[in-house]
Amino acid sequence: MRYTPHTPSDKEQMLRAIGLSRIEELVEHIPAALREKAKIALPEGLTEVAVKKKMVALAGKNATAQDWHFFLGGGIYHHAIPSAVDAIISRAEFATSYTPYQPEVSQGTLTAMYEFQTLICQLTGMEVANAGVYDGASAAAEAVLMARRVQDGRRRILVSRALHPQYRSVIATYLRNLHDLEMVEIPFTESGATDAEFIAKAADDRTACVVVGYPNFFGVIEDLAPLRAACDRAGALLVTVTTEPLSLALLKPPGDWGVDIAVGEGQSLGVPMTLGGPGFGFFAAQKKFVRSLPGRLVGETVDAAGRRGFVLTLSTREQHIRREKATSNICTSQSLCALAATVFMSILGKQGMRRLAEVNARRAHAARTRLIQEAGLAPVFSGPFFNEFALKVSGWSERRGRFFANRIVPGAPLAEWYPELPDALLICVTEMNEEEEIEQLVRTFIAR
Amino acid sequence: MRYTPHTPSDKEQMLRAIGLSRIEELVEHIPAALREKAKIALPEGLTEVAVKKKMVALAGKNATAQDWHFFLGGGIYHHAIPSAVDAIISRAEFATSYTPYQPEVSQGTLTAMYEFQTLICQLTGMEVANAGVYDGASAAAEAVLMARRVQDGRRRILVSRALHPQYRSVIATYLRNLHDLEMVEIPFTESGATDAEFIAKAADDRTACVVVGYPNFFGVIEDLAPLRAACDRAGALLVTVTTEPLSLALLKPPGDWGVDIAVGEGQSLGVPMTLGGPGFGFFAAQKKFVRSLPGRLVGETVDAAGRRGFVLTLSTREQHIRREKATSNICTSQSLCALAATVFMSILGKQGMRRLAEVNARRAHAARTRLIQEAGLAPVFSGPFFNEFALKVSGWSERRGRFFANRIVPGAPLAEWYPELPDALLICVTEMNEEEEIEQLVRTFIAR
Amino acid sequence: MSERLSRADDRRPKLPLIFESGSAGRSGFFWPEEKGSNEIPAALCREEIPGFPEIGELEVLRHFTRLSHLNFSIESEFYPLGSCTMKYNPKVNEVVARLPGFSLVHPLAPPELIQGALELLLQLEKMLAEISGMDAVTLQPSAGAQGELAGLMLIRAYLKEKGDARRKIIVPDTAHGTNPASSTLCGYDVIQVSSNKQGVIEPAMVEQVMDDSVAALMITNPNTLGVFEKNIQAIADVVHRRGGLVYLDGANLNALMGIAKPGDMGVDVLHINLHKTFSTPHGGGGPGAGPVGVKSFLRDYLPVPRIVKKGGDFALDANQPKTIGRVRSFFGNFGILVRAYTYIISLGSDGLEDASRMALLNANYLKKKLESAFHLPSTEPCMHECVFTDRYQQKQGVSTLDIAKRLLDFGFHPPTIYFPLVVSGALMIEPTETETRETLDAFAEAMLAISREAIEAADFVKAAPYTTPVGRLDEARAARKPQLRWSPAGG
Amino acid sequence: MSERLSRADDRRPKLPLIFESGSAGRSGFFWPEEKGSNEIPAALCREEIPGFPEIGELEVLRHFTRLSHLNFSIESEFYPLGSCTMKYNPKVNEVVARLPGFSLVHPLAPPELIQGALELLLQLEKMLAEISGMDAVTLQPSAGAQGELAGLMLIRAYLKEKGDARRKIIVPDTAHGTNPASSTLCGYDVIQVSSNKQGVIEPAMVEQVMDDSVAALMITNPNTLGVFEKNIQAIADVVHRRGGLVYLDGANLNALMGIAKPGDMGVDVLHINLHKTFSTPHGGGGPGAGPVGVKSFLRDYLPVPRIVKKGGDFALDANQPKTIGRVRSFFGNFGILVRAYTYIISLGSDGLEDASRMALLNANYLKKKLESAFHLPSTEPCMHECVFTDRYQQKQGVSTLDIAKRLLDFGFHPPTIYFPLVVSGALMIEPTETETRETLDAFAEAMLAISREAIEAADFVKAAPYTTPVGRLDEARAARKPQLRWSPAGG
Ligand SMILES: Cc1ncc(COP(=O)(O)O)c(C=O)c1O
Ligand SMILES: Cc1ncc(COP(=O)(O)O)c(C=O)c1O
Repeated sequence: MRYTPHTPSDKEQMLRAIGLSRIEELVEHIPAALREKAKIALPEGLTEVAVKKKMVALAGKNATAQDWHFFLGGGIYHHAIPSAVDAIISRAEFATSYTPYQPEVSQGTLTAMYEFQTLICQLTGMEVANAGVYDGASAAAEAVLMARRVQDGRRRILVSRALHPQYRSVIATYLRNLHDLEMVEIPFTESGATDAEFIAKAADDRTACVVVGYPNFFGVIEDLAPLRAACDRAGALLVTVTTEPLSLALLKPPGDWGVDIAVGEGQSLGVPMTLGGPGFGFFAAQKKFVRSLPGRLVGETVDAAGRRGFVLTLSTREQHIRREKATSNICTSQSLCALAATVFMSILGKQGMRRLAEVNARRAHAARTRLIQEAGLAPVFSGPFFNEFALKVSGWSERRGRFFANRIVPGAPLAEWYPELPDALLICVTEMNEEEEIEQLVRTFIAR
Repeated sequence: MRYTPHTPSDKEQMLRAIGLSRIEELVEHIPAALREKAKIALPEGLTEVAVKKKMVALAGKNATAQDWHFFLGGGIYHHAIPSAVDAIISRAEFATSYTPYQPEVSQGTLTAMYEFQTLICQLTGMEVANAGVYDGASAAAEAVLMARRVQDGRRRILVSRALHPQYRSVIATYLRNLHDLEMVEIPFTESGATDAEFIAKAADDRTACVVVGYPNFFGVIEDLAPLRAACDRAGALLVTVTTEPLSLALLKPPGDWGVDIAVGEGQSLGVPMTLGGPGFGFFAAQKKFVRSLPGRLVGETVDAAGRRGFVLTLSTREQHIRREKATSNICTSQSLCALAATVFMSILGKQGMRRLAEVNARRAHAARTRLIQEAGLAPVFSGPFFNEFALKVSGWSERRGRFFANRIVPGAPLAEWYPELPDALLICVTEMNEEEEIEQLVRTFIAR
Repeated sequence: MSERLSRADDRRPKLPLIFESGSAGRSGFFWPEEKGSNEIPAALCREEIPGFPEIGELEVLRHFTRLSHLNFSIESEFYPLGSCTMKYNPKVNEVVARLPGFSLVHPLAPPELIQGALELLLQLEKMLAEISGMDAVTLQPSAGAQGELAGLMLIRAYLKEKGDARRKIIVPDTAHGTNPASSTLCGYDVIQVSSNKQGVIEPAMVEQVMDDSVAALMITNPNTLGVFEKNIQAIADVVHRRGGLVYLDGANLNALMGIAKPGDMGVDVLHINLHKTFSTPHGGGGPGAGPVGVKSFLRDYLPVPRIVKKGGDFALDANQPKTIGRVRSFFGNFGILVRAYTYIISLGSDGLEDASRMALLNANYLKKKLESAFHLPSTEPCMHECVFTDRYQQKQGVSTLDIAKRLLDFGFHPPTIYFPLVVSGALMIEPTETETRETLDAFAEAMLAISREAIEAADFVKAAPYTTPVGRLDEARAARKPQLRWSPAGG
Repeated sequence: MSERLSRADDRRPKLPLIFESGSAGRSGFFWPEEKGSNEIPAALCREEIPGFPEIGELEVLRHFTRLSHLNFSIESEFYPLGSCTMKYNPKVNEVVARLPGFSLVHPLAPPELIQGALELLLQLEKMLAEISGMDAVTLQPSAGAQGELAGLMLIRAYLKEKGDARRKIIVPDTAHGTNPASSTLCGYDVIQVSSNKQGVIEPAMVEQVMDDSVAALMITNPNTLGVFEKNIQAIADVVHRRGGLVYLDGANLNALMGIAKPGDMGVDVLHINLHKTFSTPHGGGGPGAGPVGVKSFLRDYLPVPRIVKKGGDFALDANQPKTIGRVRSFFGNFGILVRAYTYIISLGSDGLEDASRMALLNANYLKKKLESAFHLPSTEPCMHECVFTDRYQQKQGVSTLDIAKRLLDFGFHPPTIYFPLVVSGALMIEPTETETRETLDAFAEAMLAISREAIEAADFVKAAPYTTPVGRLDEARAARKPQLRWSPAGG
């Protein structure tokens, strides 16, 4: 393919206008030594037909949720997405516009971002939210960095071991080079919850914040009351990280627990799994922190005629103005995915979000009960959960073959991240896992 | 699913406004006897997820051009369609608007229709074209009816036996009830072309028109000169029907042959095969017949400010004005498919259309030669062809199994429509049939 | 963004036609030259197509995207076009119809390779029969009008078979133009029967014109005034007694689902517009689909091939001696049939019954809101649509056309205007069931505002619209010297 | 159709927010109630979400369709936003990215079930390495800025390993804001080096600030004036001689494909913005992707997991002792990577080389057309973009902002304005290679018309735009008392 519209005569006329005769003259000011080595050793271009064929073949080598029974969560969730969502985000006016630097011709994007910020505030129960960041992991890291900003002098970060392991490693990566910061891991109890007593002891006046998953990586819903209390005593901020925001349509939202910064991954709200990206990170906080927020913020204002309009605002926080003093380096974010979530939440609305969350919880609870009672699997944790849970599955490496033969992926082994949990499988059940699938899952576990 | 937005309180308020208390009161004026039997015995509604799953399963039971090697033409062709085409026709502004009765808010559709009419004129070499009709078959029937209108008194229609058999039967169906019309079949010669001598004899002053395929159903390109001459002598109109309009980017267009009415099926110009529909019929003619044309016509005009605009015009031909005296009964047509063709022809343009036609012709000719020379198949006809041709394949019913096992459908047996051609297979080769496919086709024929 | 009013301060370029832009030799399509040659004699070949577009892919997309911004559509505006049932066209239908298993299927593939398609078609026939109360259905017709033609052909073939060739079709004066047009196309003479002051057909009137030269009566129910023909059974009896058949124009089936089945009204043949009642998109004028349903005595006359189930397999049966033959190629507008099928299983019996009831609720609600300011020609209870006239506004010289054009400035698509013909200055409003109470309220307010404007500023209304890409266009000029194609000459 | 200027004759309703329409209890989602119950303690649960939308599917579609009409976008307008490379985003990429085999794949599925995805990722790493002249690539970073951060972390880890912890990064004054911001985020102090009058960095200047406390120099090439840093190799030598590394901001790679490889310029680390050079859509602000390429000596420090080929199979290797760790979850923005991969195989080596050359041709052509009326701060030859200023127009008090706003009335998106910061009143124009000569001509005419308007009617220009849905918005007010969310109170 070629997407360059230049005909030979176009080129010739344009060159003549510039005062040149050959295209190569455009690059002759570049050192010859560089130009000589610049040829690209890749195959020639293909027709669109050949491209599609090649890509269909590649795609065909992946197991999809359409042909397989996935009981996989762990930060990425397979949920119902109304076709209307893709219809909207496919519209060129949204998909092929840039970050809305010219508000007069970007009210579509800006209005949607303002609606997004509002929806995130409502979902999390927080006072302010930005227009989104890269993903849940970087959102968690940004939250820690923000805690450091607003809590200056405090150099200690307590992070729950029950927080998504990839998020913990991203936080660690972000902190590693900020020599002055120390990251302390909080253990979890046999309920699968973060150890509140440990926090009570460890949190002190050097502690900037405490970071926990809500629900956490094991699917367990943390009781945030004792954590909030411990943070209050220590003057530390409480940060929650949610990887399954659908749960917040059912669970007491972070804001109601008095959380200071509530962040998470938004993929589960209308974005296909897509091997884990793109999704988007959401970032909400208490109003008093607004000027320390990372990322973009859209605010309401008016034009000379008094018409309501929306603009990017408080940008003095941002890199393009503040440069090295910015609250974050983020520029291009994940707008279109945030738009997908905005459309998704708008369609489901108050009742639909609640219903979908209820269906997830009930179906997951019923499945766990069956796996324990009928397949005799032992629970790993005792804490309350939303739509995922860990069960003991011994000899997974021998058994997995049988499951895959039935096109079932029953869960994700926790051992990779938790050597202390060698036989644990993290199992997720959503509304997309039908009766029969769960039946099959149970039967396959029984048949050993 | 439900697409009705009414909440219980909406219903209540609305009923109150109307002065009713129950929905059923809205229908109480309808005879009870009818209402009692009105319940619909169908399953309950499904979620969008369940619907998609069910439809994916149904779709999975069909052999597609993606997984199979089709060498099928016969009126429906598998061609490259730039993704941009679907991107445009998916836009709600085009897909969910009605026939443009209010031109001030339909200039998008009307302008595109005007461009479509122009493209059809250019492609066929004719002077005027309408905005499209249902399909190639009804276009052929409408052409015959139009010939009858402009040739009144003449009651005889000569139709080539080499015209698409389904089109012939549709013409027959349309004519059957117009008692005064007689349809005479013109035989074809061993070249696969329509018998010009027969026409020379049969065409007389009772003959309204002569209808031939161009190219015809056997893929053969008719030499229209003798037909034109015969028609001139008899004062009959010459009507061509094209099922593969891509060929007109390479072949001498009907207009250049002096054809009076040129119609055909447009599917091959940017519309997926979709089991044969929807596509669209195109309908072009000489200018002098413009007021006898069936279907919609878009014309250029201006508004009070002198701005160019487009409107449906000459509608006194149409049913909504003329009622029983209309030139046709057509109302809803196939606009969106005509739009697809407009986008398709715009993207390919002058060079692309020519290139694609050339590729089809060359590939088909090369394939035919190999099948004859390497697989030893005998040609059925000797006439020139574009991208499909008939070859002798004996014992098809025994052999088909082997082909299907290799996911090859080598062609369509002609016997169903032509008992006189018991062993003939109509084979179509387009740009979508790659080197390897043709290789496989040849090998499978050899392996007997 | 859309091109709107051109004003001094508005310097956005006028939209050129695709023929008016581009550069010689440009194309958006890339395909390597094919080796070899073709053996087509030069005498049969042409040069490159003169005047054809020479533009790139991005330019094409921009052109048509900008054009799209000049349209009103269901997804951006309320579109209460009477008799057209502009309901929401569900997105999931579009996704499903694009599955390769439906879109990349060839009609000449042997039946064993298209079992899924045949299963869908046979099931859809059954579903439509159940909803309409008929015994058998053909899915071949491309739209309602072709369905009418096919239906009349069935009647003709049946009567002929009985050796009772008849020459006439009775068509009410309220009928859609396609009814008489289809009758003529089928070789029949049309006799018009007038509706009464309420727009309803009375058995007595039919009695007068019904004789044994009449093949059938074509009736629309609810009729084009949105009124249920309550005498339909009595009327059917009249027709049947004289050996005629009853054809129902099913364009308004959206008013009847789960409320009354045409099959129970004495109807022998009907067509259904899937692009109305069954939510397939109108596409700016199609494609749609016009399946025809019949009572069992007409089954043998249906177009071929018929889809049949043999054991577990689906097959095609073209061997129907009495068939009228084909009315179109292949299987009809399959892609549209897939959408309608998807819609029906999505809603299910409960959803379909709800849809018709909400369609009635919306129409009656709007009727109530508007009757204070607009004249109602019929006081009969309305079904899914209601018809008003411009009688009151005419006092100020403001016509239905003016009202329609002014509505555009309020961001609403106008109702169907000047139809049915029996109502002078008709404004035919069909809100459909997928609209909200708030939208209906806003539309009613607009209509009332216009009726006030008609009194306070008639001339202002008569010069509308003001906010559209172009103003009222000179249709007379367009028809006088038709300019039907672009040509380099210009114009 | 779009909502534009509100005028007396324009009665189209203002667009409400999704929170301002709807009806209590309405939803566009349907799912039967699930039997059973959940065992979550009531104390951990909430009520339905207060204030959440209650609207139906059609209303939602109408709302966002109308919103879409308020945007400029590549597919409806020319969008010459400097440094952003707003080239055509091919439709085929969108189709491919939506294949179930890519979109319905779970990142925690075992490697044997995602071989196609891993193959694509490994191949894309190789392709990007070849195009940029680097030895190894990571695809994890979500965008350019995260790529910068990752790249600096690699440098830091490498130096640390060598026991040579350094504290500073040299950043030119022409650099994009993300460069200094990323440096700080990585724990470095930023020292700014100024470009010369031509906007170019001179080795001598780097010499002055380069010492063994400097970890690296971040340089953009072509720089943000669209000028090729011809001394880059000499500069790299200076940095290397003092034990520092060279980081290249690859945002402008679209100027270099097949022309010069950063890997040959002495660059040790770079990032690439796939949403610029590799045509993935900007989406109104992402998602994008910012892969990082390195020379072999930095390979061991790349984020984990690495994709490796073992025999015929693709596998994940997280066992990299020297790795900086993860910079984000899972595999990065896979859906974007699929689009970029599709773009690269579509164009191929020949197409990519052509793309960069045509990007240069378009930029130089525009530069030529505009230099008579607009001030050029740098006379160096330009690459893929050129920077002008408002110096001439300032004489009439017309600023870059005014010119930008007035361009909107001509139907063009403005260039990037007031960046780079070193150029006062910068107008940074990047046409990209996918635009036609005719479009460039029309844009140039608009710019020249505005420069004439600036002389003849400065105030008129300063009050622009006139044709947009809203006029200039009060940004000060927005920042003074931030209203960042809708609330029932209203606001
Ligand atoms: C009452 C009535 N009958 C028949 C038709 C014709 O149907 P179609 O447009 O599908 O051919 C219509 C369409 O507007 C109609 O409203
Ligand atoms: C020169 C330059 N560097 C870095 C960036 C940041 O890249 P991203 O927006 O992908 O984070 C940009 C984006 O505008 C840029 O233009």
